[in-house]
Amino acid sequence: FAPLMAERGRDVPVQDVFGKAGLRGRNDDGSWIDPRIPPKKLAFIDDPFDGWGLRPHAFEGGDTTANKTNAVDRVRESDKYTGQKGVKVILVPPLLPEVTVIRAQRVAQDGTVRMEGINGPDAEQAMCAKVLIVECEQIVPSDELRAAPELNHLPSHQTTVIVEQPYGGYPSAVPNYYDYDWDWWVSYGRLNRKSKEEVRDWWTKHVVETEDDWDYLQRIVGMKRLFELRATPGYGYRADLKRPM
Amino acid sequence: FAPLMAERGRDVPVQDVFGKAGLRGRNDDGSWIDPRIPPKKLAFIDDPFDGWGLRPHAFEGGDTTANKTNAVDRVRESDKYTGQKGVKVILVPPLLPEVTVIRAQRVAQDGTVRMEGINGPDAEQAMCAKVLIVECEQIVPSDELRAAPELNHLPSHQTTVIVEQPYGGYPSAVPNYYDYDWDWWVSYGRLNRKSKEEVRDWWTKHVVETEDDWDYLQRIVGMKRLFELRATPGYGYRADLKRPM
Amino acid sequence: MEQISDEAYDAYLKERGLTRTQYTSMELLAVAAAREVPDGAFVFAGTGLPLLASMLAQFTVAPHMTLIMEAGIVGPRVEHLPISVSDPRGCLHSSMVSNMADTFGTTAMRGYCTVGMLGGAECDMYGNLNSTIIGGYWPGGVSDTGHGPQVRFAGSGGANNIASFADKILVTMVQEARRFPERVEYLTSVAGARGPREKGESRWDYGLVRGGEMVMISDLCIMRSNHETGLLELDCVFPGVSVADVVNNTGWKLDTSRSKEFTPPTEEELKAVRMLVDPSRIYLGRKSKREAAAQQK
Amino acid sequence: MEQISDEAYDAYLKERGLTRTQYTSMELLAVAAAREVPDGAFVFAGTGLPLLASMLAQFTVAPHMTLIMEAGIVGPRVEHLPISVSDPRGCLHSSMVSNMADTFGTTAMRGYCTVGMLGGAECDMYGNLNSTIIGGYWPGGVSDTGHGPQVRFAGSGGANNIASFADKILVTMVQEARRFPERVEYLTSVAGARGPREKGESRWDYGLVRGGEMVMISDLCIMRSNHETGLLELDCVFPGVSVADVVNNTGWKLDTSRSKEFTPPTEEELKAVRMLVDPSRIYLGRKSKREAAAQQK
Repeated sequence: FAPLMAERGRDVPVQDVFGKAGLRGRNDDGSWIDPRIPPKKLAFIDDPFDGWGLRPHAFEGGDTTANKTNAVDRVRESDKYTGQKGVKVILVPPLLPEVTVIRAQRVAQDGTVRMEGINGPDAEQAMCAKVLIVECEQIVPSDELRAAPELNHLPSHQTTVIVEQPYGGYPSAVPNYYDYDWDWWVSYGRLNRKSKEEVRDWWTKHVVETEDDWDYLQRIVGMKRLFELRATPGYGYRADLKRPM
Repeated sequence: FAPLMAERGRDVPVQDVFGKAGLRGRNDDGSWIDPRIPPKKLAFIDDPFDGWGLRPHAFEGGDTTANKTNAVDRVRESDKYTGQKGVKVILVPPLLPEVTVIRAQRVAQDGTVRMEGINGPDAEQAMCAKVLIVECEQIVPSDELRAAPELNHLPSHQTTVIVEQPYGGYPSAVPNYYDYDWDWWVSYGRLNRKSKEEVRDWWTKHVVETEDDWDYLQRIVGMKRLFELRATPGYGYRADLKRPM
Repeated sequence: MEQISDEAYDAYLKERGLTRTQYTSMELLAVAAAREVPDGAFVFAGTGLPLLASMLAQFTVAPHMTLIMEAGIVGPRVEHLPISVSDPRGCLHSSMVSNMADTFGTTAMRGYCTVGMLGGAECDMYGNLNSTIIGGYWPGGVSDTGHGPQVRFAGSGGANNIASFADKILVTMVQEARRFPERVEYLTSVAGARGPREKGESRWDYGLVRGGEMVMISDLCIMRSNHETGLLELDCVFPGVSVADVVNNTGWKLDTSRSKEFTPPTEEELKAVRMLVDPSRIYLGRKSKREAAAQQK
Repeated sequence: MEQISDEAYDAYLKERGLTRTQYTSMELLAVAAAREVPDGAFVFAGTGLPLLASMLAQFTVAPHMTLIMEAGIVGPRVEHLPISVSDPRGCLHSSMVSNMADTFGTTAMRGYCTVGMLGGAECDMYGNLNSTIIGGYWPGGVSDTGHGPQVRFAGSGGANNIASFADKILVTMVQEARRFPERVEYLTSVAGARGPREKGESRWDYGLVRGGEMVMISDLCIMRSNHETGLLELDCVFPGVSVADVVNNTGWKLDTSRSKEFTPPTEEELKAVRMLVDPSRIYLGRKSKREAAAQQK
């Protein structure tokens, strides 16, 4: 829990899509109406520790944080959310997705996952899922990733399915392997401002008329372009990638 | 927060050392009695999500977790802790230590910290402190650790003081550098069952009469022993270390 | 900066049709925002103009600042301008790359989020930002009006969190009266005071323990939040803009009594933003709607 | 196992004064505990006998189990017996080494803690464990009695969490009547049913949503928790031990009506625990108090 009202998306969270659709909570028999949707969007409670832990904290001699503002005394005067004066805490239910799909550079044969570069929310999203599908550039022997287990992000048992799909992240970037295809994104952005016919033609050529990912990469993208995107050692991306607007 | 009553040390936490000593909470002027000791040991609340998220979860078709027992319906019948029937949640205040001391293999000149092998609670303990002292085997150029930032555990700004102290973890182990000194621990264990005189002599010789850490390592431990403890590549510890009882 | 020769800069200027002293709207915004970054700050920046301005600050007024991106990046030494928070260019030579949960839950909560750099589609008199929708929240199928929003934007992303955690919030926007209403239609991020304290509508009343200092850098002017009233007030107008221009493009009765002059971008600032931050002019090459409209006339 | 030659094993036996069929108390405990591990289990083990038994299980009845240690280790392939949770031997070739918070907060909470292996200083009729103190909690300076505890143990460590999260708990202890009281003096870990359900004193009443299946493996016998009453009952006695021996060393009225025979350790099991798990006999070489006392007589 966070002793700040920061995780709201909106400061008073009035919009509840699932609630409006009647998908929250339990049926009469006690089962969840939808076992993937939590009973509430969130909950407010009075902070049982009265703002303890807010940084900068009232250490004797001051705190070493960079933040300087601390209006906890003002917050303590407010009775918003719960009707009681004092610091409030917001509680958020855990996510329980049925399926998570992530991409990693390397996955071991036993399912151990190692991600390189930015991983954002990927490890957390992966662990909470019922089924985890991991796409990767390369399946490697388990010993390769088990030689330095502290560098791994997910243990073997978490992975349900491994999909080996080199260049499968194209046209996005996969750190240390290849960069995003700048030209693709620019042209795709422009495409979406064109006529319906042109958009339809594009989708026909790129998706309908390609047999599979390999056919798409081979015929539409081409090996030359794929190799132009290979990451520059020491950068993780293609340092000299041209990015014209 | 955890929807289990697991973080208690005791299932009904009746022992409150700080509380007994009168160190919790606020003075009349609103300041904390002790700014390092939280106002409560912990707090119980009624789970606003009624056990949502407990694994194995009631997905349609079942969950993929290894755990099979789920007695949430029995828990829901109980009114322990809060007087209300339902699943309870325990909230624990954050730790706010004034000083944390950790050991890492390498720290960069800018304060960036990378730990190898087991790090247990070290990163969390480090980040919450007001002052962080990092002991290390070696101070290295910042570029060395910044070349692969996803392998680092603490950003540079978190570190207050760096202490370069090779073999400073002796007689404990520092993964990939050296193993623990088995013989030292066995003899230390035996020492503590000996007479007061023998214990006093040991402390005099090892601590009082040694000038500093270097003197201790040089004269009492000896380079030969230190080199016997060097980690075996691929193991992180000394694979052929003799460990007689 | 020393490493960039006059020859290289002159060639760049010639190729792009620029001069050493004239500047575009984007360049002006970047320079004005960068100047607001205190040295030593921990700057949470989104991509686009916020990132551009933070990088410029690092090369000019705030060499000791730490750039933080919500994907988990702390303190990078960027060489090539990232175009999103997941661009691998963003983590080059950073001190740590952790994850999104730790960036807000640990780095920001712990006390290392002093400046937030944000954008928005609407900004109101109390510094509330809307980056979610215009014209009703619900899609047509379930809305009471029978139709969906006119525009749906990308949403908060990390903006709400950054606005909640930071001591000081810098916002860059293109200024038009309809984008600067008295009250935003949808409150995505509480960047400023939120509302009047005497009515119990301030950010503190709603539980935010930090912040309240907001600076709006539009393409016309700079506004600052008044610490007493919480309202955004005119701080200075940009060269070539009149106070009346600003008032006409503001949807509330703007206090202009403390308006000052703005020091135009220096040659050094322009050289840095052009040669060190965005040499490909990925963002600098963009024209504001006002510029585009002016060009068409 | 195949890789260990008869010659090597014979040499080991000779050097240590052991035989292929006879076994020590520690070896018996390790074998009996290992047999209780279901294949495919996720086993949280503390160091000492619990770790020894888990490793043996991996080499015998549960080749597909995953060993987890609270310091953050998941699924190691241990070659050298670790002597503590922070021994680097414990993480050799593991699938992941994360940290302590994630091990309980993510791995165990997520549903990957099926078997817990614990020890204790006291165990009561409902399977509650005390590994904290004997003789009063408070130190002499602040206690009501004016004196501190007789013994202060290492405390819970991860034991309370493991006991709370696991489906099945295995506990190994040396059995004496004073260590098996009706009620533990201090409740460190709720390994079993905790108390009678009809009085609202069960583990579920106190909020634990998993577990309730406890197996006590002492140096005299095996006890199991009765699913109806929650009480530990005699399951089998070890070779050379009588039911009366067990009853005399139990502080409550033990139900012995369902007592069965125990199959002694096989030669294969003994070879595995000796040659693969603890060849240096770091733990196997220890004598229980009972053995030590018997030797002195």
